[in-house]
Amino acid sequence: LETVPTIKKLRAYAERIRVAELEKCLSKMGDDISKKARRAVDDLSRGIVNKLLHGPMQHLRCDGSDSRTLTETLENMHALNRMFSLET
Amino acid sequence: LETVPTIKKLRAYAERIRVAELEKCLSKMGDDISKKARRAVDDLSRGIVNKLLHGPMQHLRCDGSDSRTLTETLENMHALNRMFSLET
Amino acid sequence: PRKHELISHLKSGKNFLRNQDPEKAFVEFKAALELAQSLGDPIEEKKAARGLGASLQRQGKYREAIKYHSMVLAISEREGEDSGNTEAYGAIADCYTELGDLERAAKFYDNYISRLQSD
Amino acid sequence: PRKHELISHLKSGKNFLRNQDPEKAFVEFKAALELAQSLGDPIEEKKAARGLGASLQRQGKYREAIKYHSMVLAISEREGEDSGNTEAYGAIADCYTELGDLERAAKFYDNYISRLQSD
Repeated sequence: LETVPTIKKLRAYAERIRVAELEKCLSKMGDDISKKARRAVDDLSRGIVNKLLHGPMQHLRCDGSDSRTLTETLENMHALNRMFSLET
Repeated sequence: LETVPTIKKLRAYAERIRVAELEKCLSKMGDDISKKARRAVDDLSRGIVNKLLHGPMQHLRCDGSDSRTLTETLENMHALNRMFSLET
Repeated sequence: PRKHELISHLKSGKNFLRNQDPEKAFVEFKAALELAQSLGDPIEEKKAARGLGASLQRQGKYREAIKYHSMVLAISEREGEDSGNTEAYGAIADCYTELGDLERAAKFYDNYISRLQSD
Repeated sequence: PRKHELISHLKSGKNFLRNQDPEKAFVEFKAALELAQSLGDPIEEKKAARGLGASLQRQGKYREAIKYHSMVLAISEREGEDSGNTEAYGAIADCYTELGDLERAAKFYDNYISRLQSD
């Protein structure tokens, strides 16, 4: 459970990047963009972020019954905190 | 230098996701997409991936003069290898 | 015409959120939710509910936010269409984390994580 | 007309790469490179050079691949416009990694990494 706040921070970190890049993209595309295209671009941004986060997120959530040990999960958390500066 | 192959594998991992999601997006948008829009969507996909990878990549490349220790860099590498299954 | 009004409330709500004004955003999303419900438009209904959840979260009203994010899950179940669920599970978990209920947060994150790889 | 031909070679090259046929992709990108050079079109010239590099990489010809990826950097310098450089630095580093020259790979990755946050 110690890793739960890291999940929240990592999600927020990635979401900030996603929204910033999405807005840049939409402003480049201009107002003449169809609803279908708008939706496809939004899905693209979510798809990339979600698929990239899947591995790290999964490795932050393994306790008890899982084969991965608690120590390893905590090491993953510390590495993610460092790499994404999540504790500042 | 031990971390160099991990950089390569992590890049390849993210690129596979980027290309797959980009192709899904382009096929949803259809053929009537302008060159400008095509470019904006490509930039979006690269922007998200590059900005998300920046932290981890930077933390795989710190030797000698840097304040981060070699031990920490290797721990980051092991965590990334685990989280993205880069050694399989 | 009313559909047009609905879209316009959603758009203003988003703009207020972007400009750090969650109170005004809440009012817009609330109007959008009522319109969407009376029009029977589940997709826009989910967007309004998500917006309400986000507005409350920004105000630190996590318990109320959970109510609206959960509404997204309920609409999905009612309609047999699960768009927006990944985000809703994640947002609910974020709220429980803020409330210090890590146990419950972990359960919602597990639902969130298990959906990250699907489309 | 020749510009049209150029675009069509680039497109075929990409398709061959996608369909795991790097030899045929190489031929297309080579034709595209020559056309781009004779038309004086640096943007398409970079795309062709990058395609040639990628085609050779897929064939395990890393030294030759480095030559073409480096061409992207040279064109950028010549034109004072650095689009495609991040990718080129990364690809050159990948090639040196494959060749076992980790020292040199690290230098190119450092250039790659320092550009990840810019647009």
